Amino acid sequence: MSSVLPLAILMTSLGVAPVILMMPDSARRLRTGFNLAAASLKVALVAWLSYEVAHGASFDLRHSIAPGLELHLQADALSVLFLALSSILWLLTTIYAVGYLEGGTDRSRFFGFFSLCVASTVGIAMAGNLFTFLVFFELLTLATWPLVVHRGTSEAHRAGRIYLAYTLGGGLALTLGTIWLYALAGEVAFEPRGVLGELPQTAPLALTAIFVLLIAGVGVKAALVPLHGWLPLSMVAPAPVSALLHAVAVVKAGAFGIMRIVYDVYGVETVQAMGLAAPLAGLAALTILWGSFRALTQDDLKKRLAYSTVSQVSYITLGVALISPVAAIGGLAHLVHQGIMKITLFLAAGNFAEGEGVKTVRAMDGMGQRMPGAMLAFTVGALGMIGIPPLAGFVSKWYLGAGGLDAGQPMVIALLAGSSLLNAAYFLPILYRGWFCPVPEGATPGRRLGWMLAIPPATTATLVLAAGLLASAPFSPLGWTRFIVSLEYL
Amino acid sequence: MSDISLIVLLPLLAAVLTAALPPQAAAVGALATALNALLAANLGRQILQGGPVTEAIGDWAAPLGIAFVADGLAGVMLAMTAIVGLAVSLQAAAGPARAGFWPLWMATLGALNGLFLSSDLFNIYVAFEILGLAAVGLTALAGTRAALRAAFDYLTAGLVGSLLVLLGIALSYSVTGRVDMEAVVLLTQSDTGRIALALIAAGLVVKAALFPLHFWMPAAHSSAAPAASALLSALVVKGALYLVLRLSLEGGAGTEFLRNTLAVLGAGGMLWGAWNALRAERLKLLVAHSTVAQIGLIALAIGVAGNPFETGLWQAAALLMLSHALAKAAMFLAVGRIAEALGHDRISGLNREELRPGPAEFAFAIAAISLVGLPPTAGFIGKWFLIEGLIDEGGIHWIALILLGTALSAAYLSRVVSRCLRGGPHVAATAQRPPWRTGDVAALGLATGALLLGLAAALPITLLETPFA
Amino acid sequence: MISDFAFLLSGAGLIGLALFRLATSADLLMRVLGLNVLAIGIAMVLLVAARGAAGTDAVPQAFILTGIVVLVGVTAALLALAERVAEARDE
Amino acid sequence: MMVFDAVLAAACLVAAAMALFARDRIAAVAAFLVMGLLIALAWLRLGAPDVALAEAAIGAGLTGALLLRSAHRIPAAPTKPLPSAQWLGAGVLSVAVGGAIVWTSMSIGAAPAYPPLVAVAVPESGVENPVTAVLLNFRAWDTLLEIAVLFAALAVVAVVKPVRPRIAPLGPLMLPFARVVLPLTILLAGHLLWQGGHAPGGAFQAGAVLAGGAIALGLSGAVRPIRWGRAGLAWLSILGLAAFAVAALAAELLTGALLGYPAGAAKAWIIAIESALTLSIAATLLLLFFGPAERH
Repeated sequence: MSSVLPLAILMTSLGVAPVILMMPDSARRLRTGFNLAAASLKVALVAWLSYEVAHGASFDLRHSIAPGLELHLQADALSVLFLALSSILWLLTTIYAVGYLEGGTDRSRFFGFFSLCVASTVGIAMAGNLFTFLVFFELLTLATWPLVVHRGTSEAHRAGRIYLAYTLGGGLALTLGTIWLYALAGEVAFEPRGVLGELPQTAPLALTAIFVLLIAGVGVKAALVPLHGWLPLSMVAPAPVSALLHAVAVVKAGAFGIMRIVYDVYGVETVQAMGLAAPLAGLAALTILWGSFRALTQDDLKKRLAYSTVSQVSYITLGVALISPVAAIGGLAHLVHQGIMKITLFLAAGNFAEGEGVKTVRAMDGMGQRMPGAMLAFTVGALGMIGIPPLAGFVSKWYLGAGGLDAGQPMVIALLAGSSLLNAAYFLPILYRGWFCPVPEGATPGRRLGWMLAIPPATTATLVLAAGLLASAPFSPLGWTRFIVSLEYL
Repeated sequence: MSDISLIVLLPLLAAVLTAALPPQAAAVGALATALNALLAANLGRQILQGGPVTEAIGDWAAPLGIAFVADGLAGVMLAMTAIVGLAVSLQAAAGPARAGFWPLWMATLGALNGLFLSSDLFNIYVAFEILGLAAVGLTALAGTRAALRAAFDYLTAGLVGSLLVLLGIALSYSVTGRVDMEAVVLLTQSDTGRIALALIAAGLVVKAALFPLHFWMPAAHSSAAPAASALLSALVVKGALYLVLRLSLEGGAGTEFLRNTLAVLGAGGMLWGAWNALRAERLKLLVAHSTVAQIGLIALAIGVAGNPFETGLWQAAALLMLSHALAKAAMFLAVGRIAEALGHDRISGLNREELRPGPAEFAFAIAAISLVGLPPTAGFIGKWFLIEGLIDEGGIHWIALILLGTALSAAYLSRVVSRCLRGGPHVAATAQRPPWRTGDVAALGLATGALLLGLAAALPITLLETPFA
Repeated sequence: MISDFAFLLSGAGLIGLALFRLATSADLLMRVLGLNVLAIGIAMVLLVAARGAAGTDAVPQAFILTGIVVLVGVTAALLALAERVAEARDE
Repeated sequence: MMVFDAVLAAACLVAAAMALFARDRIAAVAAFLVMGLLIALAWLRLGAPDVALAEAAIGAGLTGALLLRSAHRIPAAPTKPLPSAQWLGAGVLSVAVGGAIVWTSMSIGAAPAYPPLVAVAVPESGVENPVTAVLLNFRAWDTLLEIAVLFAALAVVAVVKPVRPRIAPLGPLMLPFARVVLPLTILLAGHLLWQGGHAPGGAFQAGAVLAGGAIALGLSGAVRPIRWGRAGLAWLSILGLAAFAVAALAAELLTGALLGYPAGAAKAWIIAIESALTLSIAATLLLLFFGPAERH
């Protein structure tokens, strides 16, 4: 059983992708049924896996592909966190995407690559060593590209080119760093508190260079400034892509990579001792502020959300880089919290565009009357982002702030306060226009959206609320991250 | 009858049969390719189990006689030829019949098998002449003016190359008194011997289309018919590259001077080929220039291998050869199908409105992943071991060049793939996918093989690690 | 010995002449001629090397015989191609 | 004799230079033919009568005929003035390679490994002529591949489909000559083939003589080999490779070694293979000259 479950979780999307790709576009019912069945099965399997992991079971799947190179899938607490996030959101987004792409072209291709993306994310989550992580990380790059250019416009192709240049460039850095580390240390398995042994003493310079390469590699996907340029451009993709991939899969894969590198390859003590933590934290702080500033001036709704992503994802990096257990809890919890909040925002924004044709902040007037359900979900997400209690975002920010104090960095409080102010500054006007401005004259009533578009944002909004309210429950994201951190910091 | 005897003679007999019975040529050829694959697999199994297999022809011991040696490297090369051969035969057997294809392809197969197994330099020279002639015939098969001209230049260049090899062999005889593989290590021990070795290497550089002596190649590979291009690009140039690797292994540390040159030429080829591929306007030409770049990478890998007895870098080179063969053959077959469906192969016209992307485009994209060397392909594993070895040796500048080459290959291949991802407003609502053809199956099968080979890289690597005879 | 040396010089000279012609002529027929002269020069060098006290070594002689037959085959193919190239140019 | 050798060596060079640098193509081909004969003479002087015979029959004779056939069909390339750097580069390259060859060949190398081995092995080979023993026994695999080269060349020519040579009847004066030539060439070829076992000669020379005679007759218009037997020739041309390959495998069935002839029967095997090769080589060379297939 210990090797079958990870494989099953992987194959419920990796094995599904080629089948969907081969289906004719016209086989809508078959494709949708198959896709949703696989996604639901995956959620169930992940739930089972979480239960087992919480009770101390370990999972291992190894395949040697060359001497010294092993594909290794495993499931530790950190994996489960990311697995649960991506499998649940995959199910929801697939439902949404089926409704969203109704009548569009190339849907088999779309859903095939969509599954492939989730397969990569799942692989990243379960990667047991750096090599396996790299394999799925690169697969994610390739699988997302067709989705970015899905609309086929020249703008989409331009965004696709830039996306590919950034991510493949980052991939090269990550590859080089990985090979270098393998050359120095042999196989680099992910183990709590790092696997480098005596190397930090014997080869500090090389390890520093490798750290820079690895972080640069994953930093592209995590949209760390100055490697974030692809993210706002990629917003030309259809809404479900923006939602799942650019709020969850891709950027989270980057953030997750930073966690793995800091926690399970180098170990927090080594990162601290080598003086690498402070620059990383500084970079995260810079990204948080820069993203928020840029978000302020965006009129395009999705672009504003994209810059907000740039900013928010770095909360995770900050939590990791502060080298304090409390901050780590905040960062890890934010991995989940930011995911559910941002996907809520994107799905709602997608509904505004689909239902009323509204794509800019300026056109949001009266949205509370025009689409109350979507507006409500959007509001929950936005308030969560700002950090209003008792929503999910508040919990992460609280722990991050406390962690800053714990790490002896009171500046973090100032940073969080500043960032929250900026968050408020770019979200509140949208909420104000939506709820308090009248519906503009001559606005034609939009089309009614089906349940497939309405249910997913409602669900995720509920999750945002629940993650905040029930934060102290053992299976809440917060509870789970405490469990993880107890393993990383002893 | 031993597997070795059969694997060298079966294709030659099939060549005779296909020439004698044109109506049955496709059936005979396909059968021979299938048998060849079985023999190659069985030989590989024997090598894995019992180490290298040798056979003295006519029971005459070398150097007077000629010995066949099937070691791990030869086994991998035979398997590579067999796999690519299967796919190409499948495509050719199902495609429009071209008189003359089968005898030429069978002769190519026989020459390659003989070349990989032979341990005698003069014998290898003769095998090269069969290979060179058959390859030229495959080029000329297209029958167009460009193809004929390219075939003439190809034959001229190939003959210059093989005559340089022959000259080197003559001098090798003059210096060491013999021409079997044992002579190679003796050659590395004197200045005069090194001249002989350098002449052989120079000839092979021409035959392998290594920069800057690749001038004849893009025209030949891009003007031939798809099945022929696949054979030329995937297998024929590998014959010369294989011998370069073999000489470097046999010569050991003494071939340092050649390897250094090889690495520099390889790096040059990698960049020059990539640059031309970036600017190519026709798909076939892009793929042909990409071959120049990939050959450069392989030559670089052979060149930086240091003393082959001390490092495993040469295995990376062999792995890259294997991966390139599968991926490039897949790519040429796919390009053939794309051009057939669209009626042209202009890159700018790939996103045409009347047709939606089909399986051939998909095969191209998968093959591109292998060629760029992204995980989990065999190309990636090859590059991994190459870079890991270079880190150990401190060859940072080579790593930088390899990464640059990788980035460039991603750039020129994504030019095509992005147009294959056409959709949305560029495609008419009524546009149809081109129907499946056997050629698509062959291309897709090879491309998938190249992709999955990375997951099974342990097999070729174990084979390569079999000690030499 | 002196005879051998003369023939060696002759062989090397044939190779040099042929290479020079190949590098400077674009004429298809001249290229074919040049390649043939090059091969003959190589054979001459090999034959001189095969000379020994007990006569001429038989193995290199066999090599040259093989080489001559190979060369006539390649020459025939080259000329056939050259004729067709010329024909295609006329069309 | 030394002076003669030196003059001969120099004459080869002069003829080669004339062939390579002549303005007129026919003159160039003629010079090439002369060079071939001089080379054959030189190789006789170097103690290699087998090779000399082959060079005279194939290198000078057949190649010369092929070149004559093509000389008019391949138009001269317009002579563009080349940059002087190219002349200089070509000169430097030629001198460097030539010098390297002389230097390498002059240095004392290891003694050839083959003569003692050949001396021991010839009595077991079934033939007395060591060159034939090497070609058809010790290194018969080289020879088999060489036949495959001819096969491949023919396959290329079949793909390319050049124009058929024009046949110019030579008139009544030549007819008696032609009537003599055919039986004579067959006789000579048979003699060469048989002689190859113990003295210079063998399948290649014999095949070339046969082909040469047939080409001469064909061009004179006396016989029209193309009319009466292209199909037969085609079968004959692939017979050699087929027979050789089958024999190689059959020998392995009998003795366990590829191309290992059964003890005592080596001579019979070699003669049988050689006979097949002679006919096949003659047919192949003939088809290479006349073109293997009609153009459509």
